[in-house]
Amino acid sequence: MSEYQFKPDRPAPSIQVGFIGWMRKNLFSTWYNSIFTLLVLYLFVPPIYHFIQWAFIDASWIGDSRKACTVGGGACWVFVENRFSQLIYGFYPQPERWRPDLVYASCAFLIGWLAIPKLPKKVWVGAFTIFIYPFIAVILLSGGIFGLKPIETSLWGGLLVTLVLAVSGIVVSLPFGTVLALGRRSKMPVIRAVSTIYIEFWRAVPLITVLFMASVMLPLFMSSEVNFDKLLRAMIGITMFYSAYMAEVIRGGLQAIPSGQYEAAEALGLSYWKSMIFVILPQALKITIPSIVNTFISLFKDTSLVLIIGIFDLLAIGQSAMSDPKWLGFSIEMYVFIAFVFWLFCFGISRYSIYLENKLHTGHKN
Amino acid sequence: ESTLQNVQKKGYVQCGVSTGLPGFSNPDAQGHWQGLDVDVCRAVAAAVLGDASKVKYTPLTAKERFTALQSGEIDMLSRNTTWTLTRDASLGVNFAGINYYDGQGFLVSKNLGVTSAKELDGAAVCVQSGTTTELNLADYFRSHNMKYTPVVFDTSDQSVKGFEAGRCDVLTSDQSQLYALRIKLAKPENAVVLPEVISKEPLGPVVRQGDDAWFNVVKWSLFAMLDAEELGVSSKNVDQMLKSNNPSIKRLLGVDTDMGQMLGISNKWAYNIVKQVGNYGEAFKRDVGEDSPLKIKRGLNALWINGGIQYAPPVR
Amino acid sequence: MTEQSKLTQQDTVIELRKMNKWYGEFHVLKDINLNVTRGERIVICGPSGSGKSTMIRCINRLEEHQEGEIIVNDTLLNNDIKNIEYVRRDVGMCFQHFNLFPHLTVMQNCCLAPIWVKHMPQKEAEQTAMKYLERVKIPEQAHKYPGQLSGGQQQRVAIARSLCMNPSIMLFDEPTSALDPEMVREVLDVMVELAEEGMTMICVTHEMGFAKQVADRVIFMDRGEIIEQNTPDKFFDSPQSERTKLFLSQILNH
Amino acid sequence: MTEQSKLTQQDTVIELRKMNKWYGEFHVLKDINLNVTRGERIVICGPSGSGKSTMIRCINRLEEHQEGEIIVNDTLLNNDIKNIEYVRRDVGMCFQHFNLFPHLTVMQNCCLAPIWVKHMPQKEAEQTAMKYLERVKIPEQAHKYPGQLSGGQQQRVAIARSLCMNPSIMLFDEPTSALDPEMVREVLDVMVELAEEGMTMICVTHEMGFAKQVADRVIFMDRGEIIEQNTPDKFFDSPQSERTKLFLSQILNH
Amino acid sequence: MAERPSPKTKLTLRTVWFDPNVRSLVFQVIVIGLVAWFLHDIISNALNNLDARGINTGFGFLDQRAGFGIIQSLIPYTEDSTYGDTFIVGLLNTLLVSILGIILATILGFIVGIARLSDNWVVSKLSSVYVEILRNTPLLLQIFFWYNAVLAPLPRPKQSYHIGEWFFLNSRGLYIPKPVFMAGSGLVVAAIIAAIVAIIILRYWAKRRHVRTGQPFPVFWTSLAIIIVLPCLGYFVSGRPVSLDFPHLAGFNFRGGLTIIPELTSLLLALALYTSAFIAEIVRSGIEAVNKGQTEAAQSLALSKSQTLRLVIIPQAMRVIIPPLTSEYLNLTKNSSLATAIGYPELVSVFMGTTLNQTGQAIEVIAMTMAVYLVISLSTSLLMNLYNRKVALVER
Ligand SMILES: Nc1ncnc2c1ncn2[C@@H]1O[C@H](COP(=O)(O)OP(=O)(O)OP(=O)(O)O)[C@@H](O)[C@H]1O
Ligand SMILES: Nc1ncnc2c1ncn2[C@@H]1O[C@H](COP(=O)(O)OP(=O)(O)OP(=O)(O)O)[C@@H](O)[C@H]1O
Ligand SMILES: [Mg+2]
Ligand SMILES: [Mg+2]
Repeated sequence: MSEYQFKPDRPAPSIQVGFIGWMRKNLFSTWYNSIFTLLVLYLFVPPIYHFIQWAFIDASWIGDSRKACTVGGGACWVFVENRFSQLIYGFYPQPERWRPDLVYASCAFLIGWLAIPKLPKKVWVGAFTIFIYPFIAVILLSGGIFGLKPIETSLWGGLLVTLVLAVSGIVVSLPFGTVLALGRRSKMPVIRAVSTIYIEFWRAVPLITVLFMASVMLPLFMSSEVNFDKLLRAMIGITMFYSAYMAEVIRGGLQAIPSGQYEAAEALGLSYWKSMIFVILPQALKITIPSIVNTFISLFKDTSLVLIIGIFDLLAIGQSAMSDPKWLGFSIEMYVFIAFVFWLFCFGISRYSIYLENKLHTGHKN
Repeated sequence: ESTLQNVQKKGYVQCGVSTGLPGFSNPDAQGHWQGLDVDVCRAVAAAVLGDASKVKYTPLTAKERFTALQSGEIDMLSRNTTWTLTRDASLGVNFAGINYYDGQGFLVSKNLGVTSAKELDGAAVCVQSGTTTELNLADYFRSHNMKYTPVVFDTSDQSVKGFEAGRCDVLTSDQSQLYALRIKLAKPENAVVLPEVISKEPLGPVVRQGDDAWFNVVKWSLFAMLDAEELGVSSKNVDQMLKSNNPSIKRLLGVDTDMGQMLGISNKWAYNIVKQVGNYGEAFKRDVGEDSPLKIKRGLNALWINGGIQYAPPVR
Repeated sequence: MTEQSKLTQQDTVIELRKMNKWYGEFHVLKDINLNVTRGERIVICGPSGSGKSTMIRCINRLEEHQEGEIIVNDTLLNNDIKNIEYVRRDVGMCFQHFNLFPHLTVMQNCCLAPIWVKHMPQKEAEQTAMKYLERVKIPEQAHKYPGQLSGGQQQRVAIARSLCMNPSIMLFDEPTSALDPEMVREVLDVMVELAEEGMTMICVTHEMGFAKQVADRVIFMDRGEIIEQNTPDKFFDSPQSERTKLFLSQILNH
Repeated sequence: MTEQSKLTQQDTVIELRKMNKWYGEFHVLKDINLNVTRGERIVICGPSGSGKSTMIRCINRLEEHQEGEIIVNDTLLNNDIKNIEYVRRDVGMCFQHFNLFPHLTVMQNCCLAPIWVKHMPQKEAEQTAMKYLERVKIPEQAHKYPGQLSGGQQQRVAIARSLCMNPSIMLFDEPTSALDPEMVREVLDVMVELAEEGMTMICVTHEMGFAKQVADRVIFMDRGEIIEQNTPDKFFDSPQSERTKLFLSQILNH
Repeated sequence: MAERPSPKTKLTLRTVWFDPNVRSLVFQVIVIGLVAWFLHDIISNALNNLDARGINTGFGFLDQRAGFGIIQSLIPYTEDSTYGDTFIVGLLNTLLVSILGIILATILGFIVGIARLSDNWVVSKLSSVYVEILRNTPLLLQIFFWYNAVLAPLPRPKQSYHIGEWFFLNSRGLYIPKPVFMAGSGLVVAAIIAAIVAIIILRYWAKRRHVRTGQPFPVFWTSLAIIIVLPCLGYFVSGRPVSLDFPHLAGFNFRGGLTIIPELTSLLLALALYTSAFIAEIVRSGIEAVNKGQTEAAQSLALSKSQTLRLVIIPQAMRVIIPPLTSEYLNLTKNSSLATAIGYPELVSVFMGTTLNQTGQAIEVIAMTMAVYLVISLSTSLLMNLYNRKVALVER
C-alpha cells in the first residue's frame, strides 16, 4: 500500500495580460460592447470635462467679494467660503462656537470608535453614545446650566441642525422601531393591531405633512400649558415617521431569523424577553444593519425638508445665502457644495455599511 | 389661562414673523431679527416684560401663519398681514391695529416697456401663495377682463428668484414689499414699480380671538408708539420727558397715573417701549425709511397731523 | 406540583397518556401512550411526516398538545408557565440543524442559559461549560463562533449546551441527518457515551446502527400513531407489522 | 469541429487532457486526465472540497478551465459559443439541489429547452416530456409545480428534464445527498435503469451501493487530483492508497 | 385510528395567574385603555382649544368660492370655482405628476439597473456613479437644482426656441399644438384603439405560435406598422376631422396649444431621476437574488444567455422586484408633495397650502390631505397583496 504524493499548487496563469488584456475583457469583449463603450465615452466625456473645467480649472478660490469671481468664468467658491461658518453653525453666536466644535469633535470621536473594528469595548461605547451622549450634547449646545450661556435653538442652524436632527432621529427611532416591530409580530391581537395601524399610518403620509402638523398644529392637540421647542417638534415629527420605517426594517430582520433560534432559546428555558434580548434581537439587528443604515441615510437626507417649516438646516441656510443681493447668481455653486456635503455623508455611510456587511458575512456565516 | 399671564410666566413673547422680508422682519448676518414688524413684537415685550429683547421669533411662511396662531404655537403674529373681514370673522383671530398702510402693486422689468397695469393682459404673474395678494390679483384681472397665469411661490425670496429667472413678467405684492424685494435683484435699476395700487392693504399685528387682555396689550403697545411720536417723545428724550409737565406725556409715561395697571402690566410700559424700541417715527425711519436701504416715504403712514392717516386713540 | 402528578410511579420520568395534538384541523398525534423510566434510552423512527418531531417537541412544550396528559418528572404540562419552565430546565434538546446562536461564541452559547435561567455566576457557568465541552471533545473550540466549526462539531456543541443545564432527560431530533457522512460518527460517539453514562434519552433518528447499539426500546411511528415498540433485536429481526417491514426495507437496503 | 478533436479515438466521448483549473489564485484541479468511452458509467467520490463538482461542471462548461483540453463528443471546449452550445445540448446535468424552475410546472420545465433551443413544436415537446416523465414514474405530477413535490420526485423531474433534450451523456452531481433517506431509493432506481439502458454517465455520489451496482469505474479524488481509479470490486476490496482507505472507512463504517 | 375534531381547551381557575393567555389578556386591556385615553385626550384638547379660540369647524368651506388662480388644472377651473374644486385640482395634479414620474422612473430604473450588471466596465461603472450620486443627495435639493437648471438656460417668450410654428420652448414652458376633435373624429379614435387591440392580440398570437411551432415572428416591426397605418387610414377616410390648435405669441406670452409648465418638467425630472436610482438598485438585487443554480440549470439545458434571462431569471426576479418597486412608487407619490417648494400646484401645495391658508380650516384640510395619501397607499398595498398571492410560488 502506498501513500499518494500530492502535487504542489501552481500559480494561476495570468489570463489578463496587462492593461490591453483588461481592456479586451472589460471594454471591447464583443462588437456591441465596443460600440457601447465608444458611445458612452462620446456622450459623457465632454460634459464631465466641462464640469471639471468649471469646478476646478477656471474656478475662483480666494477673495472676499464677488469681484474675485468676475474673472475666469468658472465656479465661484469664494461665495461658499464667505458663508462657510454660517453653513456650519447657523447663527450660533461667535464666542460660543467652541461648543458645537466640541460636539462635532466628540461625536466624530465616538462614531470613529464604533466604526473602527479593532477598538475594544464597543458595547459600552455604543451604549454611552446612544443613551448618555445625546443628553450631554444637548446640554452643551443649548446651555442654561453649569454656567453655560443659554443658546436658543432658533439660533442653531446649518450643518449643526442637520446633524442634530439626523442623530436624534436615529437614536430614538431605533429602539422605538424595535418595540413596534416586536409589537407587530406579537401574538396578542390588540398589540399587533395597534402597532400595525401606527406603522401603516406613518408610512402612508408624506413627511412634509407630518412636519407641518408638528410645527404648527401640535399645540392644538396639547393642553395649553405644554410647550415644545420648534426644533424639538421637528425632531418628534421625524422620529415618529422614521420609527415606522425602522419598525418595518427590523421586522424584516426578525422574520429572517430561522424559527430554530426561537425554539432553541425556548428549549433552554429562556423567557420571551430574555430570548429576545440575548438571542433574537442581536442577530436580527446585525443582519438588518444595511437596511438600518439605508433608513438612516433617507432620514439624513429628509432632514432637509425642515426648510419648508422654516428651520434653517444646511439647505435652508444655503438658500438664504443665495438670495443675498451681494452674491446673486452663484446659486449653482451653493447647490453643488450642499449636494456634495450631503453626498459625502450619505455615500460614506453607505460604503461603511457595505464594508460592515461583508465583514459580518465572512465573520460568521451559519 | 390668558396669553398675558402665560407670557408673564414664561418670560418671553413668542412672535410669528416672516421668513425674511427686508425692512419688516429679516434676520441680519448674526441672526438678530430687525424690521418694522419685529419692532411691534419688541414693543409688546418691552410693555409686558420690561425688556424688548425677551422675544422669540418663529419664522413662518404665509401659508403657516394663521394655523400657527390658531394652534397657540405663537402668542402674536406680526408678519405683514392684511386685515380683511374674512380673516377677522372666520379664522378666529383679531387684528390689533395697523402698523403699516399698504397697497398692492406690480413690479415689472423695464425692458418690457409697460407703464400701466392695464397693459398686463396675458402676463405671467409671480405671487406668494396664501396671501390676499393672490386673491386681489385674481379680482383685478377679472374686473379688467384680462387673462393672466399665476406662478405661485412659497416665500418672497423664491418669487424674486422666479421673477429674476424670467419665470414671470410681473411680480405682485404689497408696494412696500416690492421696494424691499427690488433691492434683492441683481440690478434693481432695471425694474420699476407700476403706479397702480390695486387694493387697500392695512397690515397689522394679529392675536387670537377671545383673549381680550392680551388683545388690549398688543393694541396699546402699537398705539403707544404712535402716541409717543405725536407727543414728540423719542428714545433719546424719553428720560427728560419724564419730567415734562404735559399731562398727556405724563399719562403716557406713567408718571403719576396707573394706565399700565388697567392693562394688567407695569405702569412703565410705554416708557419701556419708547426707551427700548423708539416711537413709531423712529422705527419707521430706521427700518424702512430714509435710514434704511428701502428709502420708503412716510406717505399714508405719516401721522394724521402731518397729512397721513396714522391716528392712534389717546392714552387717557 | 399538581395532584395528578402524584399518580405516576416512582421511576417513570416521562409519561404520555392518550395524548392528542392537532395543527388547526389536522390531527397529527393520535392517542399517544408512552412511559419512559429513568435511564431508559428510546429510539423513535418512522417515515417523514409521521409526527416523530412533533411528539418529542410536545414533551418539552415547544408545541402545545390539546388532549391527554404529559407528565414529565412528576410535573403535569399545562398552561401553567411555572410548570413549563420547570420541565424545560430539566429536559435538554438537540435539533437537526443544531440551532446554535451564531452571534455568540461556543462558550457563550453554553453559558447563556445557566447564567440567565439558573442565575449561576459566570465563573461557575464557564467551568461547567468547559467540563461538558471536554466531554464532547472540543474544549479547544470554546472561543470560536459556531460558523467557524464543522457540522459535526456544531452538533457536539449543541449537545454540550444542553448538558450545561444539567438536564435529567435529553431529547434528540434527527441529530445527524443534516451532517456530511464523514461527521456522523463523531456525533454518534458522543451520544453513545452519554447513553452509557445512564442519561435518559429519547432520540429520533434513522441511524439504525446506533439504535441497535444503545437503545433499550425502538418505537416505530406512522401517521401520528405508535405502531410498534420493541427491543432493538426483536424490532429489527422480527417486525410485527407490514408497515414496519416496508419501512425497514426502505432505509436499510441501499 | 476543430483539428485536435479528430485525434480522439472513435468511441471516446469525453476526454480531459492535463486539465487545470484555478479559482482566482486557488488551484482547484490539477492535471486531470480522464477518458470516458461511450456507454461507460463512472462514479466519482472523494472528500468534500476535493474538486469533484468542479470537474464535472467543467465538462459542460459551467466552469471555465484555464489549462489543458476538454473534448466532448469530438468537440473541443473553448471560448467558441457554438461549441459550448453544441456540447451542452448533448450533455445533460442533474444537480444536488435539483434546480427546477419554480415558476413553471413540471411539464413546462421539461418542455422549455426543447421548444426554445431545439425549436420543437409544443405538441411534440409535450409528448417527449410525457415519455420521460413516465420513465421516471411520475407522469401524474406533470401539471404540478416543483414546490408541490417531494425531494425525490423533484430530482426525478430534473432527470426527466435533462433527458428531454435527448443527451448522449448525463452528469450527476450528488443527486441524492439533499434527499431524505426514504427518497434516495426512488432516485437511484431511476439512475440504475438509465445506466442499464446504456447511457454514458458520470456521477458524483457517496452512495456506495449504487457504485457497486452499476459503475464500470470508480474514481477517487482528493485535493484536486484523481488519486485512484478502478473497477468497483477492486476499488472497495483493495484500495491502493492510504488516503482512499481512510475515506472508505469513514463513509462505510456507521 | 379515525381522525377526530380538536377539542376546546379548558381553563381551570387555579392556574389563572400563571396562564400566559390570561396575562396577555390583562396586558392587552391595559394597552387598549392607554390608547383610548391618549386619543380621548388629544381629541378633547383639540376640541377645547378650537372652541376657546373661536375657530369654526366643518366642511362647509368646501362650497365657498376660492377666488384664486391655479396655473395648471386638468379640470375646468376658474377663480369662481370652489375650495372643493381646488381639492380635486390638486389631487389630479398630484396623480398626473406621480403617474408620469412612475412611468419615467421605471423605464430609467430598469435600464440603469440592468446596465449595472453589464459586462462592459464603462457602462456598469457609469450606472453606479449615476445611482450613487442621485441616491445620496436630498430630493428637495435636486428639485431646486432642476428647477434652476431647467429655468436658467431658457429664453424669454419672445426669443423662444421653436420647431416651425408647432413647438415653442421658453421660460414659461413647452408649448405644443393641442388636438381639437371635431365631428367624425370618432373614427380616428376608434382606429387608434383598434390598433392597440390588434397589437395586443398579435403579440399573444405570436407567442402562442412560437410555443406551438418553435417559429419566431417579427412582432416589433409588425406592431409599429399597425400603430402608424391604422390611425392614418382612419384620419383620411373620415375626411381629416382632427385639427390642431397652435400656440402663438400674443402680448407677453403664448396663447393656445397645450403648455407644459417648467414646474412640472423639473419636478418630474427630479422625481423620476431620484426614484430611478432606487429602482435600479431594486432591479439589480432582484436579478442577483435569483439562485445561481437557476442560471446553471438553464445553461446546462443549452439555453442562450438572453433566453436564460427572459425565460428563467426575469420571471423569478419579478417576484422579488415587485414589492419594493411598489413601495418606491408610493414614495414617489408621497415625494411629489415636495412640489410645494417650487410651486407646482399639487395637493399639498394648493389644498394644504393656499386653501388652508385662505380658510383657516386646518384640521379638516389636513385630515383630507392625509386621507388621500392613506387611501392611495392602502389600496396599493391591497393590490400588492393580491398580486403577491397570485404569483406566490406554489408550495406543498
Ligand atoms: N407548524 C405546523 N403546522 C401545520 N402542520 C405541521 C406543522 N409542523 C408539522 N406539521 C405537519 O405535521 C406532521 C408531522 O410533522 P413532524 O415534523 O412531526 O414529522 P416527522 O415525523 O418529524 O417528519 P420528518 O422525518 O420529516 O422530520 C407533518 O404532516 C407535517 O406536515
Ligand atoms: N466559485 C468558487 N470560487 C472559489 N472557490 C471555489 C468556488 N467553487 C468552489 N470553490 C472551491 O473549490 C474547491 C472544490 O470545490 P468543489 O465544489 O468542486 O468540491 P466537491 O468535491 O464537489 O465538494 P462537495 O463534496 O462538498 O460538493 C473547494 O475548496 C471550494 O471551496
Ligand atoms: Mg422531524
Ligand atoms: Mg460538490
